[in-house]
Amino acid sequence: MDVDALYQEIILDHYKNPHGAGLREPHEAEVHHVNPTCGDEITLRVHLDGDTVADVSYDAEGCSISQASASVLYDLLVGKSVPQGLAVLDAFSEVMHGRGQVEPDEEVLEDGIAFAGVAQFPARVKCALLSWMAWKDAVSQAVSDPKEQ
Amino acid sequence: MDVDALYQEIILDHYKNPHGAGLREPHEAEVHHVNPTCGDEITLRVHLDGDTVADVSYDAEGCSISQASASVLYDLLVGKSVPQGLAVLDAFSEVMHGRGQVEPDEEVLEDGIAFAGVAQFPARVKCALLSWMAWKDAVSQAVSDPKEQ
Amino acid sequence: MTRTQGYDVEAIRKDFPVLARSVAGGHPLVYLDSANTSQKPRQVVEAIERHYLEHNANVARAMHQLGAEATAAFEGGRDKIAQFIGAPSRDEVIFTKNASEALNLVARVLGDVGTVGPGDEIVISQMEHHSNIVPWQLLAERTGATLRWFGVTDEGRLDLDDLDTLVNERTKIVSLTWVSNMLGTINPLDVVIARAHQVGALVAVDASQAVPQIPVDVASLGADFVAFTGHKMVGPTGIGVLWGRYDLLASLPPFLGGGEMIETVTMERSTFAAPPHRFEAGTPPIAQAAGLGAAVDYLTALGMENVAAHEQAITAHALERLQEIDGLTIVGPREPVDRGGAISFALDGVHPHDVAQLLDSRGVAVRAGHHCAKPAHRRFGVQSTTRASFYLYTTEAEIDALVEAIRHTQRYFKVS
Amino acid sequence: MTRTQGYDVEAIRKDFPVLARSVAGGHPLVYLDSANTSQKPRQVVEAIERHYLEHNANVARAMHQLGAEATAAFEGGRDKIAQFIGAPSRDEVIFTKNASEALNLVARVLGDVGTVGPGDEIVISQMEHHSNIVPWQLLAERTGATLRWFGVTDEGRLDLDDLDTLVNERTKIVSLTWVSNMLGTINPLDVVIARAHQVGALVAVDASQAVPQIPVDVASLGADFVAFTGHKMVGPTGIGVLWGRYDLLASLPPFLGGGEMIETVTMERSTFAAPPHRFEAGTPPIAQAAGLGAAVDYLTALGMENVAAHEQAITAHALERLQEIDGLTIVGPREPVDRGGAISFALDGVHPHDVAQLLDSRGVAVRAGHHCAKPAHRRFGVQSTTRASFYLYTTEAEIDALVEAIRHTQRYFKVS
Ligand SMILES: Cc1ncc(COP(=O)(O)O)c(C=O)c1O
Ligand SMILES: Cc1ncc(COP(=O)(O)O)c(C=O)c1O
Repeated sequence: MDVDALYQEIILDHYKNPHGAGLREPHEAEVHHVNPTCGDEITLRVHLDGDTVADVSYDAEGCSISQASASVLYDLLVGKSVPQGLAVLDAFSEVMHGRGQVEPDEEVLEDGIAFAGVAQFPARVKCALLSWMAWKDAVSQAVSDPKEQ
Repeated sequence: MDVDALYQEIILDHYKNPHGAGLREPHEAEVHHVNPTCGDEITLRVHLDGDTVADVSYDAEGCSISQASASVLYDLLVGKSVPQGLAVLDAFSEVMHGRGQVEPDEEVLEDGIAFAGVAQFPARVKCALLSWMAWKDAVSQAVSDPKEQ
Repeated sequence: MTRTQGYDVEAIRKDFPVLARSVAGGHPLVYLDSANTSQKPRQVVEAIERHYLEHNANVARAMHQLGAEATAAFEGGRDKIAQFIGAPSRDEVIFTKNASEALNLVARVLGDVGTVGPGDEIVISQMEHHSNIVPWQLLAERTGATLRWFGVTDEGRLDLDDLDTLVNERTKIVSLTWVSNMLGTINPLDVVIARAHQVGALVAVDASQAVPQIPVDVASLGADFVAFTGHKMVGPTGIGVLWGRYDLLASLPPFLGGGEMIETVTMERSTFAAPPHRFEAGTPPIAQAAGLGAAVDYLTALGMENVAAHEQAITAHALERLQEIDGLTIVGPREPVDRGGAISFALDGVHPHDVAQLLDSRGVAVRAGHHCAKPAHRRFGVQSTTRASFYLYTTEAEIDALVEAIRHTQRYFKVS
Repeated sequence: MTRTQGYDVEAIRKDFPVLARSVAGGHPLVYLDSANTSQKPRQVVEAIERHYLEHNANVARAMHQLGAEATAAFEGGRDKIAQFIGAPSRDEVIFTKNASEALNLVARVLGDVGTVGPGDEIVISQMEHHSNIVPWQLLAERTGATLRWFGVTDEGRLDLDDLDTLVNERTKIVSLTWVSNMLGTINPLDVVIARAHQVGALVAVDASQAVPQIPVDVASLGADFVAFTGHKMVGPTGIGVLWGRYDLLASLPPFLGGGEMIETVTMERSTFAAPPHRFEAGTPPIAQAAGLGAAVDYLTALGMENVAAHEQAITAHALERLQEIDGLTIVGPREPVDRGGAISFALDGVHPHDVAQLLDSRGVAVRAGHHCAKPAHRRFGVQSTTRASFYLYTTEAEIDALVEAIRHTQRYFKVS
């Protein structure tokens, strides 16, 4: 396994300049997720406007893969409807669990296709999925309890 | 290891016709010992007359080795003084733990020399020692608390 | 004699080098103590050896290549076990050190979470292995709950006559063996599980003797917990399994605290990982999981239906042959119906210890004692028995050697 | 460079076949993750293999020849451990599944016996492994006792300034690591043990990183309990050790209930065997004890003084070389004084995960993360570190390869 497949230029760019980083108001749900193996953490907020993901804001500490993944998530999900966002999450997860056998769809995943290489490194898949699992959790909280802070 | 070394004629005789079996009065101490591995059990009473072992009575359930050993114990210890009895116990234990390398003294152990063969069967040493450990326990109770019971 | 189609016991025996051994006195080994622990095929031992010499590392937390290989071997063992027992999810498979720890884990965490208290009842049976008695006694003692139990019939079957009164609305936990390690009985778990769930009780099954012998599907069994142990199913020592329903496991607190089972730790407090890791504190039995995975592969290749049929055939032969011996009394079912491959017996005039010793002098390895089932022995008025137990490599010739050695024992002790 | 007289690391490496492996990309393996788990010499793996293929049986309860052989192997492992750690009696050596179970065992039984309650205090430290934190948190939670802890100095040493107030007449238990698996610090246990005993507290020592590295004599140490683990001392996974003072062990109730740990069992109640068996429920790690015995033989043949001296020399070399790297900060003592062979560090601009990944791409296996010591990381304001750890087979050339791979990482991530 070639480490260059993991550390694509796109990933390193997102790592150095993460999009959408920082915690912002307003938000309907906030979650805190941890990767227990390595300690990577993310606090992630979701703000919905009706059915639309109006904002995703986050404070993440972790490796290049987990940081870049949160940045790409921000790019991909903000502005989409919740069902659209969940479809993107499914597509991303499928590639991540594909052990390098699943061809990513650039139409859907845009910069996220750079993570195809991560799928060949099973130990890093959890890094790439950390922010996505947090987003899924936050969205389901926001949807089920829209008034709650 | 030859099983005939274990099942000496003397042992089988004591097994078939155990000496001193049954629980009798009077006694100053009664103990119950178990071999947890196989479940062999003995209830053993000691009656002291001053410093003399006036009686050892017992109810034992177990294999030929443990039963015969109690019978031989009865023969050897009744009538002896407590210190003499403890010396016999030491001699018997030494042979039992000798892995067949310790020559038993017939003057001291009489029929007990037949147990020399048991020492070659580590799993059976506990059988042979069950009644002896019970006796030691009972005597120490009787000596430390002579008025009780 | 019944033979399973295509089941070649002589070929199977070649996988178990120890079976070709001779023991003291030059007698070939006749190993009839498989309910105590099974022998291991070369394939299992080689999997362990290969793991240690080529792929050894710690799991999960190591992110180098060796760590990835070790994690794949360990988690691969979990996948194989999950599939072997029909677990709906791999995350329901918890590795413990043995079946005893698995049962204690259940008893401890149910105690910690307040499942039982004064007035509540825990139901077991008189034929349980000590490992499925003592944890519940200790739990009852700690919580003030009452321990009750199923009796055993004269034939050695679970006495279900008072099922509906014994398992009642006060019952919170029922823990029962699937196959008795002493009597050989296979219990009708379905009726007990149905009744227990009717009254809202949780059901734990001690499958230590079942998983090695019969096809097991935990999903259709319907119990809440199932415990078993690696070393009885051609796997290594040092590993056992607790299967539990996921939603139930997810609702329970941890048993042991430490590495691997946490989510986050501060000095003040900790949060815990999801099952199965929540219940696996510290470095797990890594090489043992790799070995157990190889054991599952071995059993699967033979086919558990074939293993069960062979066990059945050998047990039938043994029951028949043993009952030809005057003065021999089988304790437990005498018919090969709902019966596993362990036969305990008494021999008039010879203590079980002495029987086992004489058999050993002829190369025949059996167990003598209470087989960690003292209450079941007491039920039949015996302090101990001799037990012969069979497995996938046992031959009819070995049964015949057992019978011949018992007759020799009778002559030696002059009781026939 | 310092070299221990007659200690031939190249010859030693030949006993560890995995060290001759190459990993992905064809790089020779440079295994610097021994604090996580050690590699195993051929001698240990062969002892396990031989046990399974020639002597496998269950122990204690089996009275046939194979059973006697297995029992000799298992109890022989206990004898060897007892001698290796200077235990006054072999009956003080309890086999557990790992160090975590050993520490939890102590916490659980002290809880069951009422050693601590509301108002009582348990003292640990901020540099403990999670396995020596969580069991005490859970105990405090169950009993209402208060958990307190030693801090850590900026240098990474145990902060003993408030020893006399921290360990006071309310303190019932002190549990402390001997060698930190993250910082590498070797703690001055003697002063803590003296103070703890002065106030009547019990002392447990987590010797998981000590027993593999330095000569240990529990009798002169003077603690009440000592826990360690097989897989870090060239032994197998699936086995750990709890040593305890005999009179103390004899006064404690069992932890797990089941086979092997009983004296007698009725349905109503049970009585329990004497230590160590009281604390070993179920089939023990038999093959693992045989393997651990071989591990002890291996270490003894090398001489623990030599192992310690080698560790010391390698660590000194590594501390020196690593500090040559700009942007690398060692977390923990920087001088090879009272220091074990684990070095955790931060590299400016590169996350530890990414460091480990890059090193792995060069064949260098290290650990990245919190090393099951989150509070110690928090103490130093880092969420995770990269850790290189050494053992008896580590060479200076491997340290140099580590340094080169770190420089490569810096170039790759353009931070130098
Ligand atoms: C200091 C320390 N304590 C405890 C442990 C736990 O050991 P185990 O995982 O074998 O239970 C470890 C190793 O992981 C350790 O380094
Ligand atoms: C029915 C039954 N339950 C539980 C056990 C305990 O298994 P282990 O000793 O592996 O914990 C055994 C075997 O000894 C058994 O036969």
